Amino acid sequence: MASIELINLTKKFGDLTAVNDLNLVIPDKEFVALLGPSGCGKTTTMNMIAGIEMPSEGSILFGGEDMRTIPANKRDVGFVFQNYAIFTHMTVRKNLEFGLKVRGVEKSEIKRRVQNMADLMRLNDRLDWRTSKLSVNELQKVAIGRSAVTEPEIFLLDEPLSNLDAAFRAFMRTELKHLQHEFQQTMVYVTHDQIEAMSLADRIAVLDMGLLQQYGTPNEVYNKPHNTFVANFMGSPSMNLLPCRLTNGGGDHALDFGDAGTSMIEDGELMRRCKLARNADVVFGMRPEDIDIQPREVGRPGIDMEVSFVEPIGPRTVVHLSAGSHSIKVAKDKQYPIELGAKVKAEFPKGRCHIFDAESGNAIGLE
Amino acid sequence: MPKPLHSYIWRYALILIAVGLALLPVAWMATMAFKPHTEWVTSASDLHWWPHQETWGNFEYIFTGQTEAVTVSHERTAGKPILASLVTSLLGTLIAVVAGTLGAYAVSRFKVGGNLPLGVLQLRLFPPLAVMIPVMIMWAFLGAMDTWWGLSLIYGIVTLPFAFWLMKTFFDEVPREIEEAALVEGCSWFRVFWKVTLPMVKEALASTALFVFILNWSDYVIALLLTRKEWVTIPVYMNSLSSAMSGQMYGAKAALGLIAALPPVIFGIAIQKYLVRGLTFGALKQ
Amino acid sequence: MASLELSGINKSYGDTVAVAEIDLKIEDNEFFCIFGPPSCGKTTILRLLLGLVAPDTGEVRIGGEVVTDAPPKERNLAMVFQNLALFPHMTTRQNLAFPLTERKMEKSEVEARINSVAETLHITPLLKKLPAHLSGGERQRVAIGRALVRDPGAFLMDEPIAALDARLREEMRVELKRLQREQNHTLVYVTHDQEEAMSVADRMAIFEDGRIRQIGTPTEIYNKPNSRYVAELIGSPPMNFIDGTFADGKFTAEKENVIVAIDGVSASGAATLAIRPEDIEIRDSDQPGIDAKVYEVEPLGAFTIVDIIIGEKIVKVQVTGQPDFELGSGVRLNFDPLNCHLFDGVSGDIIAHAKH
Amino acid sequence: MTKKKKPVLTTLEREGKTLGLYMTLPAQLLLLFIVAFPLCMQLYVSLSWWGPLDGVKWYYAYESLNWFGNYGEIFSDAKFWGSLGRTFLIVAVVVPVEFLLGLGLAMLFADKFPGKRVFYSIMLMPMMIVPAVAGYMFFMLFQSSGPINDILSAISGTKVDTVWLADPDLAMISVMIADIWQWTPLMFLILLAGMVGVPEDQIKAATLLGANAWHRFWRIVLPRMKTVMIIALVIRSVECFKIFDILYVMTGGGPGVATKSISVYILDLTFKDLEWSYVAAIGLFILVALSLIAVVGIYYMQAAQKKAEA
Amino acid sequence: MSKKMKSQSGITRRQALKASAAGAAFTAAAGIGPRWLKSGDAWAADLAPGMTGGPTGFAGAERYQYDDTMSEGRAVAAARKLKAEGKAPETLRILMADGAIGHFTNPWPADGPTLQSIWERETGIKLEFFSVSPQEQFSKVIQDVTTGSNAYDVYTFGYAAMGDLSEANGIVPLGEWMDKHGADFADPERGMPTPESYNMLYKYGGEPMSVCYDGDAQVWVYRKDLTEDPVHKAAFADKYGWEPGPPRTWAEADQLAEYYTGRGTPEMLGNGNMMSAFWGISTWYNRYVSKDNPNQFLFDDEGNTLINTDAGIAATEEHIKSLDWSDKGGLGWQWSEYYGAMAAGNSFMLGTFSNCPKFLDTVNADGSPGSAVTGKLGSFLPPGNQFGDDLVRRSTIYLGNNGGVSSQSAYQELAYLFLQWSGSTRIFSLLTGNPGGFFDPFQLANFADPLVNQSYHDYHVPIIEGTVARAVPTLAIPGQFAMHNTLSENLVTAMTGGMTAKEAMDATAKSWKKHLRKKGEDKMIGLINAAKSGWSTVIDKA
Repeated sequence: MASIELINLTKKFGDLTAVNDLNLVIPDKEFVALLGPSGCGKTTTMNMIAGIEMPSEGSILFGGEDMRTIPANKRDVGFVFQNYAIFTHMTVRKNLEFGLKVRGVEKSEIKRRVQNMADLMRLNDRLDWRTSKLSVNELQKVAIGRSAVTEPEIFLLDEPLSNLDAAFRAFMRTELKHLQHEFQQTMVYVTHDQIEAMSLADRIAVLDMGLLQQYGTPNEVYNKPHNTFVANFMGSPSMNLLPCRLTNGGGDHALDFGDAGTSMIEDGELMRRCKLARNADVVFGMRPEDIDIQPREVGRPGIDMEVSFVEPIGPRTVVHLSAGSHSIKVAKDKQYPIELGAKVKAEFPKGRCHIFDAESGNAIGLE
Repeated sequence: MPKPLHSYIWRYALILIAVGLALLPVAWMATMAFKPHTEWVTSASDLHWWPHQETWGNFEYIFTGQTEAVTVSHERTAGKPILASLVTSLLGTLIAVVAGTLGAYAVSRFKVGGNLPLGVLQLRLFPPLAVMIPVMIMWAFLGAMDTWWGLSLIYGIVTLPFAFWLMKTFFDEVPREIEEAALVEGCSWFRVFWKVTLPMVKEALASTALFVFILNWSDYVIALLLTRKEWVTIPVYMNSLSSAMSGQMYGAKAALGLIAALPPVIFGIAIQKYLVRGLTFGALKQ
Repeated sequence: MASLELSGINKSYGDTVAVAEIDLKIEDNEFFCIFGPPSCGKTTILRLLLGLVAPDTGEVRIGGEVVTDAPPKERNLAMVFQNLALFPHMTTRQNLAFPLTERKMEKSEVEARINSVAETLHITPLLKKLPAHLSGGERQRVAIGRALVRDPGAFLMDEPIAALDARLREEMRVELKRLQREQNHTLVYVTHDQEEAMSVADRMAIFEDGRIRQIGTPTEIYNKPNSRYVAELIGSPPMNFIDGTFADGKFTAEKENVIVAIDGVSASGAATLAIRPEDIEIRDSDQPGIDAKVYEVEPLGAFTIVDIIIGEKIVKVQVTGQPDFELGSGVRLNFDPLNCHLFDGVSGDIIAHAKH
Repeated sequence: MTKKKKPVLTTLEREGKTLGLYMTLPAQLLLLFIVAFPLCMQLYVSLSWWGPLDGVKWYYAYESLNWFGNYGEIFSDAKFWGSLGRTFLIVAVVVPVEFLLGLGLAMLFADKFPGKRVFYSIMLMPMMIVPAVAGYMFFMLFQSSGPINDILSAISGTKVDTVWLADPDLAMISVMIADIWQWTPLMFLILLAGMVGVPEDQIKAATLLGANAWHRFWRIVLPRMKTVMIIALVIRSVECFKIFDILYVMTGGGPGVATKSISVYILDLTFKDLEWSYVAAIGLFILVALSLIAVVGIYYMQAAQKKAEA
Repeated sequence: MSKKMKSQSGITRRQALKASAAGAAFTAAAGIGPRWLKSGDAWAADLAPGMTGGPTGFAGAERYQYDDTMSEGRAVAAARKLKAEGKAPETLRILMADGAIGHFTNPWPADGPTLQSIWERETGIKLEFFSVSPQEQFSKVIQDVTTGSNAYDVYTFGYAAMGDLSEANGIVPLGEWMDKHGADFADPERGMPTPESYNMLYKYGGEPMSVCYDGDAQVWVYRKDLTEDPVHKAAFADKYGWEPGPPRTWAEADQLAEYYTGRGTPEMLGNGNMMSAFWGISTWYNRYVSKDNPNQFLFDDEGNTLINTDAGIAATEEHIKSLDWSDKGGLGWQWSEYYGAMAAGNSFMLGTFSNCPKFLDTVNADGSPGSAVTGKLGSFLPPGNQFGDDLVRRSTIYLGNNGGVSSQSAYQELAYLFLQWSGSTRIFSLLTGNPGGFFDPFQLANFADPLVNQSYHDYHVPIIEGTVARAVPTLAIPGQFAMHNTLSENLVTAMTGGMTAKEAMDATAKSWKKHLRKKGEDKMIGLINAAKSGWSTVIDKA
């Protein structure tokens, strides 16, 4: 059993609080991603799980057992560093053997395991090379193999794919996910790239300034962001967030976008949530791929805007619309024929709008 | 990974011993510098670790040649040797740093100078005494013997390797793009060196100068060979302080030793972080 | 503004070839992008244009005039380096003033220009600060300001926004594009991020080991890659390739039991079928199509990538929205011949483009 | 087409090369000034019996030409080989001891602890003392009624008044102690830099793979410090071979020839025996020997480097 | 066997030396003319009738005054003439051993003028003294010669260095000026007793090259009180069969040394002789030269070394053996520390420069004893060896101080005149008596002078005379400095167990042969044999 529980975990460096009262349960055999911008405390959290850093407050349990007194080298945890931390003065074989040798594993067992790992990682003909001659991709494989060979119950990865070239990164994402399913290890994966988090993780913990913003499955975090930070951080291009005021012209609520005019609300779910809003200043959120570009007709819920920029990015085209001080992005698939300056109406998607309290940034009316 | 408590105690004990041993000789000289003439040599039984009556007599002696304790006739006071040490060290440093910096930049940036780097390093390999005869003859021939410029020139040459290699490592760390950015704006190479690269390594230049100054200030053998009377430096003068008549003038020499030891220690600690790079000719950076 | 032209250019350092047989003409006011993996000669091109490095053979023309051996000053080009190369010991104002003072421009003119550039790039409050006290984005804007301030013939930029974080990169590339369009400068932009290249470039050149593999507009290159190398490079998630043979109008790959008929193609022999993940259609297991199993599912919010195994080959399929597939379940794939490209199995050159 | 031709340079690059040559001029001149002319003079003088007391200028040395008489004499000069042997003895004892003490201290200072900066500065201080002054310090310490005997008496309880500097063996030991005191900090400084230079991540990786403190040191830190150790030993040995200041001030090479190093021997030949031509010969002999060792050393280091990369 | 020097209660070795030299304040202010130089000829009135110059202001001053017919008078007159002709410098620069400058700057007798003031008032030419320690004296002169820095007009150096400096053209011949100005150095009544001793101390290669300032014959002093002590008398007599007293042979001297080692409170050492590097050579020479009748030379007439014969090896073994009865720490001492040990009562006997009693057997101004041995000293002629009923007693003249004129000086004649004035018998007698410096009497006039007797004590002066008559020169050929260094280094190495006596002597001999070869063998042999004439031939009766 290798579930990981973080209870009121806090870490202070002088007066900087890197991790602030983090409570998280990583169930056994699950692949959890710690996602957030640089400096949000994700690596510090991982270091504390690994035992490299000591928590200022709170505790860490592995399968219910408190890890406070157990040093890093006794926690039986696999760890892959962003820059691989390969022992450059040793050959590939010696790197793979290191973990087993220091634990005093018996010679023949070491030979067997290393051979299996070399086959799995297709590193057989590289075993006796000096690591300084390996390519970046091969270094990555040795780094993972070196930890995997000790067959730890828990595997921690610190942005392992960020230095790889695009093609190999996509391949490795699939392989990593598949390895995790096969070996059924509890995996914690630190990254700042929301695409990697979405594609790999069973659950994503979004962190910012040391605080847990949201913890849920990729789709939950993507579809039901708890606040403007998560909304903005997930998705590429990011969600459009338009600050506006709730006005209840004639009983029903309407969204007043100031210099971009006001727009009625037809969507029942959105209306329900707007009623729960405590104060009038809100932030209205729409995903770029959910927005429809329609000709300007009166009565349709949306904002009259003008095309300010077009970005063709192969499989998709990102159309930039602007009105007054507001500007939004709309993602269309394939080549979307539209001229610069065209006057259009951005139509609000049914049932896929988000509303946040302007002051606290928290979502309004989520179950 | 917090260490168990007992290893802290062990660590502190050993460090305190090491620090004690490092300070003992300096402490003994410092206390001796303030001991009056009578306490210089005491019988072995009651050694005066601390001067019973502190006195500035020793300092007074080396600067004026007179003090109530010792009246041995003495040719000159310590004032001139201190001036000699200062002048020759500073000038030597100037020569080494200027020649070293220019050479280092040329080699680092333009890959010219062929044998210069190795040639300069080889200079450091030989015991000064092995090459001193011809230099002594040449210095006599040029009338440079016992002159401030003669000694400064040799100091400049002997510490050139340090200045050269130290500055080369600093220049290697300056990103090429910054210089190319200036070139693109039409700067001539020298203006790039003068207005862009040099200001960026100002602090390193100062540290190199201090490092070279310490080396010149600490020299004994070259000054012993190339000076006679006028421009004798502190170490040479200090060694001549003991005379047959007065025997070892412990107090006076200790006072002078203290004065000689202060500048290098102060400067040394100031440039602590460049010491490794300096002493290994840039082979190793902290 | 000026057009830039490199004709018959070769440059090598000792026996390592930096760039070879370069013939490139960048039109006036064009946002031209140079794209390729790290160390494929991109930066050498810029240094050749700037005059920091001389070509072994060939000529460099700016605005039609030969400048092959002219010093950088006479070429009136401005460069923004990858590490921005701001003068660390000078304030922002001094950094901006440097190009002007070097040209002996008199005081009042220098002040005027600095203030106008600071205005357009919103860096007026930063004029007194040293580079070390600026954020990544601010430093980047000051570097651009330094290039803008003397109104050069053309701009050269070497991966200027590579060091910024994702969000800021997306905004900065749009701002760069807008700035180029408003000031209508000729801009040569080097990057190894293919999304960035496609979003900003009017035209782009794909480089491999010092040679140009293809020149064209982003959509041209995306839709009609002239070789397997270019196809692999452009597009995220990357294009799928299936090796097999092509004979009398039909492509067959036994292991993956893929058979696709492409009419109007007469080639025969080893060939590689290539199809973009978004062009593959997944059908239920009872429908006609290539028999396959679901290997992995990567939900990405706006769309989902489904990794499908046919034979031992993994094919990535992009599906909009957030469908869920049961791992290992059987499906059928449909390769629409109109969406398939065909490359020569050996040379990797294009045989036939998809006709959609 | 790919014959090895000179790279084509822009005018800018050519200007750079010429400026570069001018900038190396001062350093080249200084090098020439100290190396070229004096070495020729030294060779010329070393082939004769010329001495300062012959009443003629050095360029008349040809009057007493004896070709390789001086060099022949070196091989039969017991005092020369005696002092050379003594110098190597000092290097052979002092450098390893300084190395071990330095390594021990470096291990003590490896991780952070309160007060580290202060102790670190104090530990560096001995190296910065003017060597002649350090020599005088230990001259005072080793007096028969001096503090060292006082400490030893306190420790041993019995009255210790050994005469350190007048006894041949004890004089040698006291000179070594002085040198060790002054130069152990150099070893400490370099080895600590080497130890700290080991990438942080590799140590963490080793820990997470289960390595305890000993494993970490023995398998990660120590192997990576090999080059640093070689640098420290080479630099210290070269400098130690030139030992003069401390030794000359403490014992002047005495008692008798007990602590006479090669440098002191050359100085006595220069000032006491005034045999300048013989000194010139010895000087050249040492230059050639050291250069050979250096060339072999550098060749070996490069070979090791290539082997490491292959 | 390192018998420790017990520091006696209270006063240290340093204080003892200072106390003994209390009478002579070594003034520090060398180099600037004394402030009390009287203007005009006020002092002239005090001169005896007919005298033109000399000291005034104390009883008996007239003995040292002179007129134009005397050596000093002629020198002063000539100096004044040169000054009038503008051929004299503002200041005459003199390099002198640090322990001798006091002769010129220390007023003696107390109420008399200093010699420097006498010269300056009579000639109007200032004197500037540059001090140097005896070990570095020769190197300093040579450096000035070889580097041509022309820092001094007058050099002082050991008489043995005349050869080196003449060959190096560092000093100029003085014969011509001596005749022109009539110096009284070789005057048989007042100056040098025999032409041989004159040649030895003033000439090189037949040409007078310097003026002798210092006799430096090694004279023995001993603790007379201890030999007259009845307890010691009896104990010594029944052990050795003869009454303790001045030893006649080296064997007797060693017996005394052996007996007195460890006696007395605090325990003293029998052999107080100088054994250290540079200074210890004279002690070895003293043992060696009396190993044959009439003399044990250093080289035979064909230039073969004799020091490594059985006689030389025996002398060296005895020299090493004598270390058992001396202070082991002494190997690092200079001459003043040996004096200090004797003054503190830690040594039984000491064979050193003849000025020893001048510093040790003194009385403070307030009548208290100057040192622990005041009034307890006696001296004796050099011990020797018996050959049948001949007793060969030999001492050596080692180091010493001669004045020479620098060949680079622009005022050579004037520099010579200063040497003639200060080296002539009258002024030199006043000079050598002066406890401010360590120059020793050697001229006949000095021995007869009452003031000299007062400083040197009447029991010591006749012994000095006898010793000078029995003294022999040490190596005085070009290259002597290097040859002496080799001898000194090998002796100390042998004494500290680094070599046996035979190995030490063989090594020294080999090195000396090499030096001869380098300098030209036959020329050197000629010089060595010529110098043999200067060796004493006095034979005493057993």
